Order: sequence, then C-alpha cells, then structure tokens
Amino acid sequence: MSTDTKQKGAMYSRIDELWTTVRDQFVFLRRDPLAFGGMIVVATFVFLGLFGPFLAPHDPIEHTVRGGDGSVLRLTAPSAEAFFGTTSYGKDVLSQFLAGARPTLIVGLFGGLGTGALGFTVGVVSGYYGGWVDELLMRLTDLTFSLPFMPMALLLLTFMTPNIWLITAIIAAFLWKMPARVVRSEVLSVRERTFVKSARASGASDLRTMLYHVAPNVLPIGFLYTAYGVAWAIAAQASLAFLGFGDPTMTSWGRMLRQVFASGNMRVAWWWVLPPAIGIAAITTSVFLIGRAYEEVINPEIQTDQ
Amino acid sequence: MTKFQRFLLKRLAISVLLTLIAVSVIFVVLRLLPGSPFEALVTSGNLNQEQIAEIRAMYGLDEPIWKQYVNYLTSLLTFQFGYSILRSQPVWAVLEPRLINSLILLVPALVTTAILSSLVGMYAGWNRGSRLEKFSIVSTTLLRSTPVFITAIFFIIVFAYNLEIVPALGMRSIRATPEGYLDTFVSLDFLHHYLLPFTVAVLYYSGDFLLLARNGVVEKRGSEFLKLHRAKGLTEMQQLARAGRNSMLPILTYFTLRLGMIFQGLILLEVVFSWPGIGRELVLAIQQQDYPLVQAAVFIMALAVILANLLADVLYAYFDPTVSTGGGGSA
Amino acid sequence: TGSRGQSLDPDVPDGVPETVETQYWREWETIDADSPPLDYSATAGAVLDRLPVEFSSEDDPWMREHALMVKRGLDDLGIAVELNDRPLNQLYAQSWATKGLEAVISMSTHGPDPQRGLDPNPLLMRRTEGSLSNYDNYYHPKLQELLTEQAQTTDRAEREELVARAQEIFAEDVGALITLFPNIVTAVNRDRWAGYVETPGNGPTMDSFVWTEVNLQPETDNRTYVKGVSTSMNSLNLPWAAGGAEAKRLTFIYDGLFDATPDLDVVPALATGGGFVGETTVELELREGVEWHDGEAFTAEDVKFTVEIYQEYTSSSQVPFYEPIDSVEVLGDHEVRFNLTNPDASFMTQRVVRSVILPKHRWEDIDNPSQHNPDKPVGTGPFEFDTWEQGTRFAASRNDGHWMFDDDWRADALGDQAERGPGIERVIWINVSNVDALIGSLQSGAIDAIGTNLSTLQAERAANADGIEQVSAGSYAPLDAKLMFSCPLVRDKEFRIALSKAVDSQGFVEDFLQGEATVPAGENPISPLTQWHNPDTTDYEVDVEEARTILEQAGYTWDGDGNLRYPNGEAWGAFVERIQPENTYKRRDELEQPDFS
Amino acid sequence: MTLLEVDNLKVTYETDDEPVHAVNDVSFTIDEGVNYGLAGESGSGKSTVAEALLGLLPGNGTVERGTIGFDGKDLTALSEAERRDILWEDIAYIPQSAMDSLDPVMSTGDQIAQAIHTHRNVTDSKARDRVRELFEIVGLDPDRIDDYPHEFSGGMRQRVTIAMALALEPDLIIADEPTTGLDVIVQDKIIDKILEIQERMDSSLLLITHEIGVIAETCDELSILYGGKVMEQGSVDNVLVNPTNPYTMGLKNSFPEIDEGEDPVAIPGSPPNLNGEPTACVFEDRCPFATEECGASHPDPVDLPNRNHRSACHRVKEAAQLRQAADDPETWDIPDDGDDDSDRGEVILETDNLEKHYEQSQPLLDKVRGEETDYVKAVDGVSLSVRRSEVLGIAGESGCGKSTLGETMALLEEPTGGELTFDGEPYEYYQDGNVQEFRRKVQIVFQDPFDSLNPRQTVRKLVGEPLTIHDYRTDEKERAIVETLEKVGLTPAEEYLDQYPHELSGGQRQRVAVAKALVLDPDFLICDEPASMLDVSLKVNLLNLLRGLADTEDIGIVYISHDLASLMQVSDRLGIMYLGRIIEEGEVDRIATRPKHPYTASLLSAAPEKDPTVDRTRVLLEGEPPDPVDLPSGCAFAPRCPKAEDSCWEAEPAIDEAGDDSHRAACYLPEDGDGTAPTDTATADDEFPTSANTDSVGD
Ligand SMILES: Nc1ncnc2c1ncn2[C@@H]1O[C@H](COP(=O)(O)OP(=O)(O)OP(=O)(O)O)[C@@H](O)[C@H]1O
Ligand SMILES: Nc1ncnc2c1ncn2[C@@H]1O[C@H](COP(=O)(O)OP(=O)(O)OP(=O)(O)O)[C@@H](O)[C@H]1O
Ligand SMILES: [Mg+2]
Ligand SMILES: [Mg+2]
Repeated sequence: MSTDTKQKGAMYSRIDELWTTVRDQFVFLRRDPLAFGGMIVVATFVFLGLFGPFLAPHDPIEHTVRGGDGSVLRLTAPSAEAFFGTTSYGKDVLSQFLAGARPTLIVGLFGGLGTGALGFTVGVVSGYYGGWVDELLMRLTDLTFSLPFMPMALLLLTFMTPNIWLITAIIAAFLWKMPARVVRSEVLSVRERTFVKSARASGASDLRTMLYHVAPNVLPIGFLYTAYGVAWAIAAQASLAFLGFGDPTMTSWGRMLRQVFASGNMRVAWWWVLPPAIGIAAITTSVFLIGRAYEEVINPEIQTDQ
Repeated sequence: MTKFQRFLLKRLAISVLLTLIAVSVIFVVLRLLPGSPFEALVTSGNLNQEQIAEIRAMYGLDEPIWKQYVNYLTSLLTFQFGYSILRSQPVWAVLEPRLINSLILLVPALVTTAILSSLVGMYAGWNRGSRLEKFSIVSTTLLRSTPVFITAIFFIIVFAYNLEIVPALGMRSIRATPEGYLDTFVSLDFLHHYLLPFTVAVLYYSGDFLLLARNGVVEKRGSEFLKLHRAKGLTEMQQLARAGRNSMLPILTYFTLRLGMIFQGLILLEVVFSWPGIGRELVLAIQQQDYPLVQAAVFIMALAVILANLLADVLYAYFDPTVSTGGGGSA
Repeated sequence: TGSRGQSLDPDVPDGVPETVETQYWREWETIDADSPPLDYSATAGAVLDRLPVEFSSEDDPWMREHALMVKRGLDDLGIAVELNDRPLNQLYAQSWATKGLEAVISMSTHGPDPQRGLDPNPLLMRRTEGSLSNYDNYYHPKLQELLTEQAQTTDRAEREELVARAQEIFAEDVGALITLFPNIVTAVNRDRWAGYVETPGNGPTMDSFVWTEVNLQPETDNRTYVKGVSTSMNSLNLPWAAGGAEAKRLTFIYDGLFDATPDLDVVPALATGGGFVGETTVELELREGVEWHDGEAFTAEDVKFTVEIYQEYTSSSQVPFYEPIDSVEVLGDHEVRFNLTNPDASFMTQRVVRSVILPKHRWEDIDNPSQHNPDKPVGTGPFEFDTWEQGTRFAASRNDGHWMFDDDWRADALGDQAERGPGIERVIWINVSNVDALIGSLQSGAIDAIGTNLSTLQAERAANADGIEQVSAGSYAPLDAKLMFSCPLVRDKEFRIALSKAVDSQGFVEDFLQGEATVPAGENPISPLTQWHNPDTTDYEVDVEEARTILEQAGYTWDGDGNLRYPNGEAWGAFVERIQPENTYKRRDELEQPDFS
Repeated sequence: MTLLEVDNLKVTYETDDEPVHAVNDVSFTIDEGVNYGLAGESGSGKSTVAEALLGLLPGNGTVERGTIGFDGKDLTALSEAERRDILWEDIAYIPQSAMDSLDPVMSTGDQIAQAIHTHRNVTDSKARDRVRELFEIVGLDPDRIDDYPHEFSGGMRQRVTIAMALALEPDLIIADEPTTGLDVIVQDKIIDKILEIQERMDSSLLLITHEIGVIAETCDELSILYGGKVMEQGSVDNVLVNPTNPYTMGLKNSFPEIDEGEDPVAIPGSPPNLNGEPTACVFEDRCPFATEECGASHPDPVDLPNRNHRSACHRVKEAAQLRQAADDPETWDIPDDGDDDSDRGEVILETDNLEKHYEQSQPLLDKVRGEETDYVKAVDGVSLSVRRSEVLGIAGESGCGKSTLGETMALLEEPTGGELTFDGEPYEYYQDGNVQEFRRKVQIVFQDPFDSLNPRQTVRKLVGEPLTIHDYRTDEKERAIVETLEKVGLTPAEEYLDQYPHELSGGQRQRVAVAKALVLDPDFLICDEPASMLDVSLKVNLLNLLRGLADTEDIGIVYISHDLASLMQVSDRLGIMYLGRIIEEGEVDRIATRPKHPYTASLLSAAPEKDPTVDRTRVLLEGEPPDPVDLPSGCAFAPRCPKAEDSCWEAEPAIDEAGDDSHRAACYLPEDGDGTAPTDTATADDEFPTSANTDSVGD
C-alpha cells in the first residue's frame, strides 16, 4: 500500500516536473521575441493542420466557385464569393490554403520525427560502439550524402505512386544523415566523459549505459535536429510538389504553387501565389528561429559569455 | 610515405568505394523504373511487340541484368555516358553545355556569398547582441529556411513582374544568338538575365555561411587566446581578424561541401528561372525517362559530392595545423 | 472495399453465383496474366464499392475538372467515386503491359497526330481483339468483323460504308465514353503576318503541318517568322526520334510521298500519283526534278533505301509507314513498287502521307542510324536546315524551288486560305519554357506566334495586346474515357447507357473550356472534321432522371442514403445473364428480360 | 616608488539572474621591482582583479568604482587607444591557461613578433631575431619559432607565453596562475624561470595563485582575497608566519605538507554567495571566531602597528589567541581522531608484473607489410599488493601511467601481461563470466567531480543505480542510499536525494561519487586523483573521509595522485611511478624522509613550502619524460638522472635493487638519504643553473 502511494507520489512529481519543464520552455521562449513569434506561427500552423480542412468554406478541389449569374469565376481576385480569390478553374484559394496545411503538417511532423529518430539512433549507436560499427554506419551516411537527395527522390517518385507517406519516408530516409553526424560527434565527446566510464565501472551493460547515460545527454541536440528535420521535411515536400512530384490526390501548399507556376498565371494571380508561399516560408523560418534560440542554449560554446 | 599521403590514400580509397556503391544504387533504382521512353510510341498503337523488342535490344535492355550492370559500370567509370535515347546524341554532348550553364550561375554565386556572408557573419558575431546581428540573423534565417523556389518566386514577382527591372526567365533574351561561350556569357544581355537568379542564389546560401562565421567568431570571442591578443594591444579589428582566421576552417570545409552539392541544390532554382542548367535537364530527362541521360546527370552530381567531400577532408587536414592526419579525420 | 451503405441480403436464383469477379472473359492472345489488375466484383444486392476512376492532371490542365465531371455523373447515379490522379508516365505505363487498366474508368487524351485525322484505323482498330492498344478488353463480335474487313478494303466507297457501320455499333454499344474533342487554342500576331492556315488538330501554329509556314505573307519588311514553343527538339535524327517535338519539327526539312491538306485531303508530294495495282501491290510515280538540299537529285533509289533502312534499324517514328511493306522495287528513276504483306486499306490514305524520305547518299554509310545525329539534316522539304541549339532555338530557311512555294499549287491545295506573295524567308522556333513568358514575348513582339496549346484564359490574356489574336481550330483527337470491360458492372450495357446519359460533357465544355471543344453526338471517336465521320450514330442524350430509370428497370436499387445497389433476386439473375460474353452488347429487351422497377 | 596603485576597486558581473559582486573594494599597491602575490580560494576574485587591471574584463563585467593608478595615470579612465599603448609595452600578461592561450593557427614565433610589431616599429628580421633571443631566454630551442602551439607540450607553451610577456621588457608582468595544471616538476621549473628573468629585467611581478606555497617562495608582499574582499595583506613574512586573520589561518592550515606530522585541517563550509554586496564579514559564516559584530559589517582593513601588515578582521586585536586556537582542529569543528594506525588486514589485491601496452593505431598498409607494431607501454611490469584497511598511494608525473594502472586494476582495461589476483582469484576468473562479481567488489572513483556524475540523474538515481545493476539490497534501496550518503558526510541525506549534480558543489559531487562507489559495500576502492580539481579545504575533507573509510570499513584503497603532499597524508604506503614502472615503493614515512631513488628525491624537492622562512633546495630535472613508445634501454630515468652512470644505461634495475622489504627502489645508485637531497644534483643540471636567489624570498 505504501509503495502504491509512493508510486503515485512519484508520478505526481513526475507530472509536475514535466509541467515545469514545459513552463520553463515557454518562459524561455518568451524571452526571445523571435522564437516567441516563431512559436505562435508554429501553433497556428499546427492548428491549421489539424482543423484547416474543417474550416475550409468549400471542398478545395470539387467545389467550383460561381458568380451571381451561375458562371464559373475563373481566376478572379479576392472578392465576397472567395476571400482569397479563385484559381484558373474557379477553385477557392482560401479552401485550398486551409486544406493544404494538413499534408504539409503530416510530412513535416513525421518526416521530422523520422529524421530525428533515425538519425539519433544511428548517431548514438555509431558513436557509442565506435570501431567497425561506426565505420560502417558512417560510410552509410557518406553514401546517403553522395546520393543527391533531389534527383534520387524524383527518380523514386516516378516509379512509385507518390503518396504522402511515401514522400515522408523518402525524406526521412535521406535526411537522417544530418542529425546522425551531429549526434555522433556529440556522443563521441559524451562517451569520453567520466560518468560513462564510471557507469561501466559499476557494471552497467552497454545497452544500459547507452540508454541511461549517453542518450539522455545528447537528447537536446537530438531534439534540436528533429525540429530542423521538421523544417527540412516541409521544405523538401514543398519542393518536390513544386516540381510535380507531390501526392497528386492532396492539395498541399507546394502543389498549389506548382499549379500557379505551371498554369502560367504567376504574373497575374498574386492572390493564388501569396498564401501558400507565405505559409511555407513562415513555417520553415519559424521552426529555424525556435531551433536557433535553443541552439544558443544548448551549445555551450556559443554561450561562453553573457 | 608521409602521414599526410597515407591519409590521402585512405580517403581516396573510400571515395572510390563510395562512388562504386552510389553508382550501383543509381543503376538499381533506374532498372526498377517501369516503362521506358518508348511508351508514348506504344500507346499510340504504332508499334507491335516484335518492334518493341527490337528497340529494347538496340539499347541493350534485353541483355541479362548483370551484363547491363557491367556495361553500365565500365562506361560510366570511363566517362562514356553513352547515347541519350531521346536525343540520339552522346549524353556528354547534351550535358556539357548544361553543366557549364549551371557552373556559370552557381560557382560565382557561391564564391560571392561565401566571402560576403562570412565577413558580415564575423562582424555580426563580434558585435553580438547588436541590431546588425539580430537583423542579419533573422533575414538570413528567413532566406535559408525558406525553400529557394519560393524566394525566387517572390523575387520574380517583385523585380521582374512589377518593377520590370530584369527579365523573369531564361539565360538570355529569346532572340539573341550568341556564338560560343565567350559571346554567350560576356554580354549585357546575359548579365541582365543573370542578375536575378544570381541574387537569389547568393541570398539563399548566405544564411549558412553567415551563421557559421558568426558562431565561429562568437565561440572564439570568449577564448583565452583572444584575451591574450587583446592584452597585447591589438585593435578591435585586428582581434576580429584573428577570430575570423580561427573560424575559417569550418567555413572553408563547408564551402567545399556546398560546392559539391551545387548541382542538386539548385535544381529548383533552375526550374523556376528556366535556367538551362544540368538540374533542369535532369528533371526533364526524368520526365521523359531518358535513362542514359538521367544516369549520367545523377552520376555527375554524386561524383561532385564525393569529390567535394574528399577535397574538404584533405583541405581540412592540410590547413588545420592541429588536426591529426593519422586517423580517419573524415567524420 | 469494405461495406458501404446498406446492402441487401443476397438472394440468388438457382445456379447463379452470388458474386461475379472481375476477370478476363475471353482468351486474349495478347494478355499474359491470370487476372486483371483491377478488382471490382459485383455481388447480388450489395451497395457498389467506391468506383475507381483514374486520370492524370499532367495530361491537360483541365483534366481534373473533367474527372470531377465524370464523378458528378456517377454521384448522380448513386455511385461513390474514388478519384485517382496519377503521374502521366504511370498512367501510360499500364499500356506497356497489356494486362488492362487498373481502374474502372481511365481517361486520357489522344495526341493530334495527322495520321489520326486521315484514316479511321488509329482510333478504331484499337477496339479489336488482338490490338496491343486494346487495354480495356473491349470486344464486340460484329464490330470485330467490320473492322477487320474495312482494314483490308482498298475500295474507298466500300470502306467508308464499313467504317460508318462500325461507328454506329460502337456508339450504340457505349464502348467507351467519348466526351469531347478539345480545340487547339493559341494566339498569333496578325499585324505582322497574314495567311495563317488553320489545320485541324494543329491549329495554325503547331508543327504537324507546314501549311502556315509556306503560306504566310509578311505585312512588314521582316520575312523571318518566329514561333515561340515550350517543348524543345531533342535531336536532329527524325526517323529514330522517340516521337517528341523533333519528329514534327524536322518534317519541315523533309517531304513525304504524299501530304494532307487542311481539309484532310491527300495531295501529292514526292509521289505525284499511283495507287494499288493489285491486292498487295502499290505502284507510285515520283516527282521529277526534285533535288536534295545538297544538290543531289532525288530518285526512286532513295525511296527504296529509306524503307529498307527503316526496316533494318526499326525506325520508331516511321513504323506506320513501313510496317505493311514487304519489299520495294525500283521500277525506274522515278517509279517504285511496294509489295505489301497483306492488303492494307490505309496504305494510301494514311501510311504514305507525311512519310519521311531520306537521302540515300547521306545515310548509306552510317553505322548505326539510330544513334546518328546528323550535323545538318538534308531533305527535299520546303525548308532547309540552318541551325539548331538544343533547348533554345531551331532555324530553317526557305527552299525556294519547292512546289509548296508555288502560289498556284498552294491555291489548289489550300483553297480560300491560300495567300499570294513573297512568302517567308526563315522560320525560327524559339524555346520559351513557360507559358507566362510565351505570352509576354508575343505581346512584346519578340515572337510572332505561340506554337503550343494555350488555355482560353491565357489566349484571352495574350490577345489583350495590339495585333494579337486568339485563334482556335478543332481537333480530331478525342478525350477517351476508357471503360474496363473485365469489370462486371461495365459489362452491363444498361449501366453503360445510364453512365453515358449521366455525364454532362457539354456543361463542362461551357464552364471550363469556354466552348472551345466539340462534344460528339454519342460515343463516336471519329470526329466530324475527318472524312470518315458518320453523323448518324446513337446519341444517348444527357438526362440523369432517365439514366436512373434505366438502372431501376434493370433491377438496380438504392439504399436509404441513395447509394446504388446491384440487382438482387431475379434481377440479379438477369444481370448475370447480361454480362456474359455473348450478351454484353445486348440490352435488356433484346434478352427479353422484364422491367424490374 | 609606487608602480601600481589599486584603490577601492569594485567589479561586478552582469548575469541573467542577479549580478555577481566579484571584487569588492580591493586596494593594494605594488612598488617597483617588487613581487606581489594575490592568493585565495577559487572564485575569490583573483583573475577578475587581473583582468580589470588589464581592461580585459569580459563583456558583462564592469568596473563599478575605484581607480587603478599606474605610473601616474588612472587606467580606468583611459581611452581604448591609450590603453592599447600601455598594454604589453608597460604591462604584460601571462594568462591562466597556457594550453588555450596561444592562437592555434598562428606560429608561436609570429605571435610574439606580433606583440613587438604592434608596439615597436621594427623590421621583420629584427623582430625575428628578438623572438629567437626570447626563446633562448626561456629555454626553448630558437629553431622552433615557426612551430605551431600544438607542437609544443603544455610546459613549453607556458614558456612561450612567458617569452611573449618579456618581449618588450615591461614594467609590470601580471601572471595569472602560470603553473596551474602543470606537474610539480614543471611548475617548479617555470616558477624558477620567471623569477630568474624578472630579476634580471628588474620589472615588477603580480603573481596570482591559490598555492600559498608558491607565493611564500617567490613573493615579497601579498594580498589574501576572499569573496572579493582583501582579508589580509602585507609582507609575505608577516602574513604567512603570523597570520592575523582567521581566514588566512584556516587557509594555511588546510595545506598539507610533506614532512609535517600533523594532518591538515580544512575550513568547513563553502565560499560565500556573491550575488549581493557584502553586508557582513564575508567569512562570517565559516569563521569559528565570529561574533555579533562580524554579522553587522565587513571589517575595514586595519594597519597593524609597525609592520607592513593589514588585516580585515573585527577581532584583529586578539590575533595571537586566535592563532593558537586555530591550530587545534576542534576549533574548526573537526574531531581530532588522532593517529589511529589501525591494523591492516590480509592482502586483497595483488599484481605481479602487470602490463598494459597499447598498440599504436597503424595504417592498414603497414599491417599488411608486416611492419612491427609500436606499443605505448603505459603500464610496464608493475608488482604491487594492497591489504584491507590499507591505503596505497601511487605518485608520479603526468602521463607516467597512473590512470592506466588504476583502470587496469579495475579491469576497465584488459591487462596485456602479468598477473592480477583479487580476493584470491586470478583476473581471468572474473573475466570468465564473473565480471559482475568483480564490479560489485571493486569500485573506482575518478578524477573529475564535475564530470563523473551523469548530469541528468538525481542523486537518488545516481547512488541507486549500482544497486539496481547488481540487484543488491533492492528491497531496502532507499535505506541503503541514505546510509551511504550519510557515511560520506552528506547529512541529512534526504536533502540531497532529489538534487541534480549541477546543484551540488564540487566537494559534494565528489562525495556523491564516493557514495556511488561505496553503496555496494566494496572490498576495494581505486581513487584516481579524486581531489585534484577541488579547492584546498574540500580536498582535505575528502582525504580525511577516505582515510576514515579505510580504517573503519576494512577496505583496501589505492589512491592515485601527482600531489605528493596529499598522498603523504592519506597513504600508508607509497609507490612512485615513472614511465609505467614503479621505481620506488615503501612506507610513507620512510619515503618522505629518506627517498632512495633520485627521481623521488626530485619530486619531493619540487613541492613548494608554505612557510616563507624555510629554505628549499631545488632539484631541477632536465627535459621531459621520454616518449613511452621508444623507451631507452636500461634505466628509464637515466636520460634525466643527475647521477646516471654508464651502468644505468645498460640494464634496467629491478624494483628490489635497493632497500629492504618495507622500502624498495629500482636504482643502482640509491640516495644515501637522511632527509635532504644531495646538493650536487642541482649543479649537475647545466641547462638551469641554480639561480642565486631561489632561497632568498623576503627578509
Ligand atoms: N564572466 C563572468 N560572468 C559572471 N560571473 C563571473 C564571470 N567571471 C567570473 N565570475 C564570477 O566572479 C567570481 C570571481 O571569479 P574569478 O575568476 O575572478 O575567480 P578566481 O579567484 O580567479 O578563481 P580561480 O582560482 O578559480 O581562477 C566567481 O564567483 C565567478 O563565478
Ligand atoms: N587508450 C590509450 N591508447 C593509447 N595510449 C594510451 C591510452 N591511454 C593512455 N595512453 C598512454 O599511456 C600513457 C599513460 O597514460 P595515463 O593516462 O595512465 O597517465 P597518468 O599518469 O594518469 O597521467 P595524468 O596525470 O595526466 O592523468 C600516456 O603516454 C598515454 O598517452
Ligand atoms: Mg582565476
Ligand atoms: Mg590520469
């Protein structure tokens, strides 16, 4: 019974701890106006990603905006019928913008997480074990470095039907190398730290040492690169979609831009260009700004004074 | 054999191995692609089974896969990229002018940005917390995290469509007929077209260099050796120069790596600006499923990365007086 | 899959299966697979699964809208649709293997090759068993018979009769959804040039015909005609090109044995006359006094050489020409005989037209013609090769002695559209990669005409400037929404007719193409622009109510939410009967089935 | 004449939280030609004073008030440019850590030349000549002026900074801990060099260090800083011989000395919080003599009559009594447990000819060619035994293989040769699947308290982890943890359980590390320099703790350190290590008083004396230890040995070459020793002639 309450107590204190951490992060971000602005953008974006499709006044693809006389409103500037104007086939830009947030969020989130998780694992294992494991894994990263991402992704997407999960997987498969390298070099220095040796001296197994002693100490940098991974994934997805290799069944911001560009309406239809372009630019920049704010804290070398 | 030579040899061996593997991966991926450039013909109903087989035989597509692989390897590694299916020309004849167009755009842009942004970055890092620093960080973060095609689109809309200062597309005005490279690249017309993509490329890359230089200097700023320099009575600028010199190595390395990734990095830029470079050609070739061309283009890109990696390592080992060249200084 | 809506408990008459799978219903020689790639089975009383419909939005910018139109039609019938927007290459890749389509409905456009306007074969023969292009597995015994016969009937009138019958049968049977023939829309500068010739499928500015270029007359001092295009030529090797821009643009340099007028009449070119002299023998007289651009004389040897080199090295773009030829005999300096492998009706109407004849003296020493990229292609055509810079520009200049530049000759061939005058000196194709830029260049005067298809909005925008006009021409290449005939639902003719009545192509054309397309009367792939068109085909008029009635009478029902269900009970038995191979082209009353409504 | 006059200097650092009041109203003067010392515990503001003088404070540091008069000018009022002119020309600086103070991408010669060019208009070749000259002065090879810093050892780099400081013959040299991080032997040499040169050039020296001994030997006057305040200042003789401030007394007490019988006594508690301006005496909370008055205000320095001596203490008048009381450990709340030489138990660990050779990484190509691999013989045939309740000390220069020996004994490194027996079983037995048993019984404590604890675990987790791993006392884990924490003096243990390492002081961290080792009730403990990063008083605490553990818990301890003084204090027996070998071994007292090996003798003589009145003869060793890869044949110490004869080069002496069972040495020519090292050793060193004034510190 007493153990029970104890456990409960431990749980509460843990939740408390978690809450404090979250609050601390918030307080920390509050202090950096840039990062704070970034956070607001990210929050808005997540909101759009989750609820955007429900907020959209119309179906982004199926609905055709028609004027008073029943004719299709093709390529019209923002008006009462369509707040963000229409596309060349009378689709509502606002609805497309709102619906387009979701694939962007999905790829960004999962691509980023995949990148981070994969890179982190490889980095930790490679750095911790060293020797041939390290050599092997590092050559593997070299290899992914030398296989150019864009062309390879384009190739893969020509023979597999592009869908959002495939794109996410490809992005993660190519981008993990970045966190892997950074985490590895971080692990190399953590591994040399005395408490790791000390863990070994007290009989901890490799797995235990890696999980409890090495990994937690490189976690911040892992998180940082996961955040960057999110931004990279979003940018990569948008770029692929822009080149015409996106998921054709989903309206995404990158695909919207492709359509304006390919339809030759960029010169006139600013209302069609700006929402997706600003959307992508804002979200990627915000993630980087937040990441940078953390980097200043994590990287003790940049911290030296102040 | 000196230590350095040994290190060089090891890195070289790794690079060769990497090239082999990369090339093989490309081969596998390409063989997995269904269909072929002849599809359009088949769909039109013009060809019968037999003729299709004949065409396949003509391009060696009927041979056993391992034989295709061997042929492929030997030809790539001897820089004989073969014949473009669609273009009835040696692949190299197609790619060479594209390559030059790409290089003409990207190398000067990269060099410019590396020098300018590094200088600004060093200055910003030295004046940490200043307005200049904050501004440069925000603006370069914006420029480097925003996908390049979006920046390009903004620039086109503003400078080409609205202000009409520069043309939006292409490498020269459409009726120009220059003869030879000199005539092509040394002309006002070219410059006029060059300005916009060049600027966008410079801005896009500025972020990394600026932050690298800034972080380097910030890192060095609190260091003991600078304190000693200060104690010696060096002026601010002299100190900054020393801090800068000490953060040069990562910048140099990064520059080399970037140089290697140059072609792939700006595929989007070339597409947006219709710059007839190798990146845009690759996208076209993929769409047209022109295997040999795709192979060669991807190979060139991969090779550039591998060579740049090699160069970066070697430069690093060469320029850093403290690096030990004994081990694998690669990672 | 999975269950949608409220299905009924299956109730099947004795001996009738409860579920009918998607399957090949005939022994297809050309198909090497156990089962079709599509799985859309039918179960008695069950609500229809989501119906897969595929298209590629890369095909045409408005393709997705077109797909949505089809979707709306199906929605109106109570059928939920799964739209699948696929990359173009994958859509085409299905045809590489002839297993069949992966969706119940698959839509794609046909390119406006002149061949398709000259002869009905390219569009009709694919509906026969044995054709590699028959990937929807369509089969109609009567049509099969008619088509096989007409393909060998060299008598024009007789053949026209057969072709007309074939169109009737196909339309009546709803063998596919032939929704529309999209117009070719573009914009040209009329202040500088007069005499643009509107050719079907090509408009006045595309490259399939040279009429515009030989007919244009300058309104200013400038005699160089500049055409802006968005696709570039890939090589200078016409015969072994893979069918891109070069296959068309380079025909300006070469001549065929015959040519086709804007009315799609066959007119003499390098051959001046001749025709079938036996079932499988064709003798042609060749034009005398023709010189290659390098000054050598053109003779019958060149023709023989051309056919032989094509055959030996499998020229991909010239297959239609040499395919039926068994051998060529030189009968004299300017006389040849072709021995064909079978009687071939289209030989004189289609195959010899715009065939490319090569100079023997230039090509005979080439080791591998398929990998040969001539520095300077030499032909007999109306234009001589000047320069080419890949991806940028292609220039050709007037071959003054060519018969097409003879004003009288042109007046004969072009009728009203012919213009007299000094003509043009040079044609230059300039690559402008982006439509926006094309329009800008046309407006600024950097180019004289746009050589690619524009959307109506774009053409209107271009026409905003002085002297620029929007032009459009009809096309004979239909948008073909193929129905996969291995699927039980498609095999029910009642369903096909209901579908045909539910799809409102005309509405779509008004809304999205601003009228720039022709909607055929019924599902007839042969356009009124061609000489083979039969205007009296069955047209199931658009009427959703009637369509639903047809389904109801055929035994289909709807659940509470309006989802369509397969027939059940007796009606299911009738359905299964209708989809049997010998019945798929028969309606309910022909099979003496009752009205199940 | 007064050269430098610091008056009421106050420096604060801006931080994210509260400002740090690092230096509070410090005043002192340095006369021309005088060596001035600045001493105090870590964090007392020594470096801050130096940086304020030079105008090198980091961006967040400001001089709040006070003046710094130099040569009639107020340094705080100068413009940047004016200050630059004075820097180096008049005031040169030897920074705290020579390792990082040289620009890594500039050759050492250029860096010195740069200092010359900045202030003097001379030609390149002139500057180079001067650099060569300077190299020669500090004892570096003038041909190496084009080498980069990383090509030099730590000691040599320190010499480069000294050469740089001398370049313009400044009036004042500020040396901030010029020897911290260096070996005793090297430290001794550097100090000697500075003094010699500075004497020759007749400039003043401001020497900053926390080693009272160094100041005692080198300086004329000093200030003792604590919490940013001057606690006591005046002539070295007065202050160190007759301290009048309790802090000075405490500080002096806590320095162990080699030949002193008494155990050193630590000042309890920890340095003050500098986040507010001091309102009470900064030392009040640690001072055993504190009265109410002390809590009210910080005392002003009081001039003691007739002597060059000031002290900031409210009870300065009672100085003599306090001094007496301060000698008694009980005053400092530390029970004097007397010398209870407990009985030592049976042998628990024994090594016989233990070897650890590292293979030098070799390129594949050479391996294929079958070239012979080079080995670093980090441990090369060590035979030792440790009993229960015994502390065996291992001493030696940096890089001699002490840590490797420790780790090999802990089986963290696999021995490459020889025998290791623990608890009666050979090490192979443990490696054969019984590692966990070994890991439970043998524990190791590492050097760096700041790094030996996982920063992401609480004390509870840290100390509890070994229990989890070994499934030991898991049912009463919490009790085990608390017990152990209290054993190492962290009371009440509950207060610490949920703290993270960064919330603990260095001393507390090292205690947690020890607790981690003790929680499994080990039989054997290996301590690798556990105190070297700690402040004096913390160090003393830890040493006492370990000593106590050995006596009460019946465990055997190996204590590794290069600090002979603390070894003498804690150990029962001592082994002296040189290049992977034990060259002398025996009872502590015997080694301290009668070293047999010349190397031991020079080690002993290199340790500074905190009493300025005692004279010490230096035995300066030539050069640095040879490369452990290419060991000379014969006695490894021969190349540096002042007494080496031909026989020494021929064969390697065995450990029992000289002495008896309780004191052995590997030397053919053992010292005949009766306490002092023979004087002729010094003159044998021709590169560093004994300077005339080494022993004449103050008067
Ligand atoms: N840049 C800084 N920002 C904030 N606080 C600082 C800074 N530099 C030093 N301090 C604080 O000022 C106090 C005095 O530091 P200082 O470096 O002068 O001590 P010290 O006596 O030289 O110590 P040590 O012997 O460890 O070198 C310390 O409490 C330290 O934490
Ligand atoms: N893993 C290793 N590989 C190769 N050589 C090593 C390794 N570890 C130590 N050495 C070498 O072995 C020698 C002894 O090193 P060790 O760390 O034991 O010295 P130490 O006496 O503890 O020195 P310090 O006082 O500086 O801690 C050194 O020359 C060192 O370079
Ligand atoms: Mg200090
Ligand atoms: Mg050590």
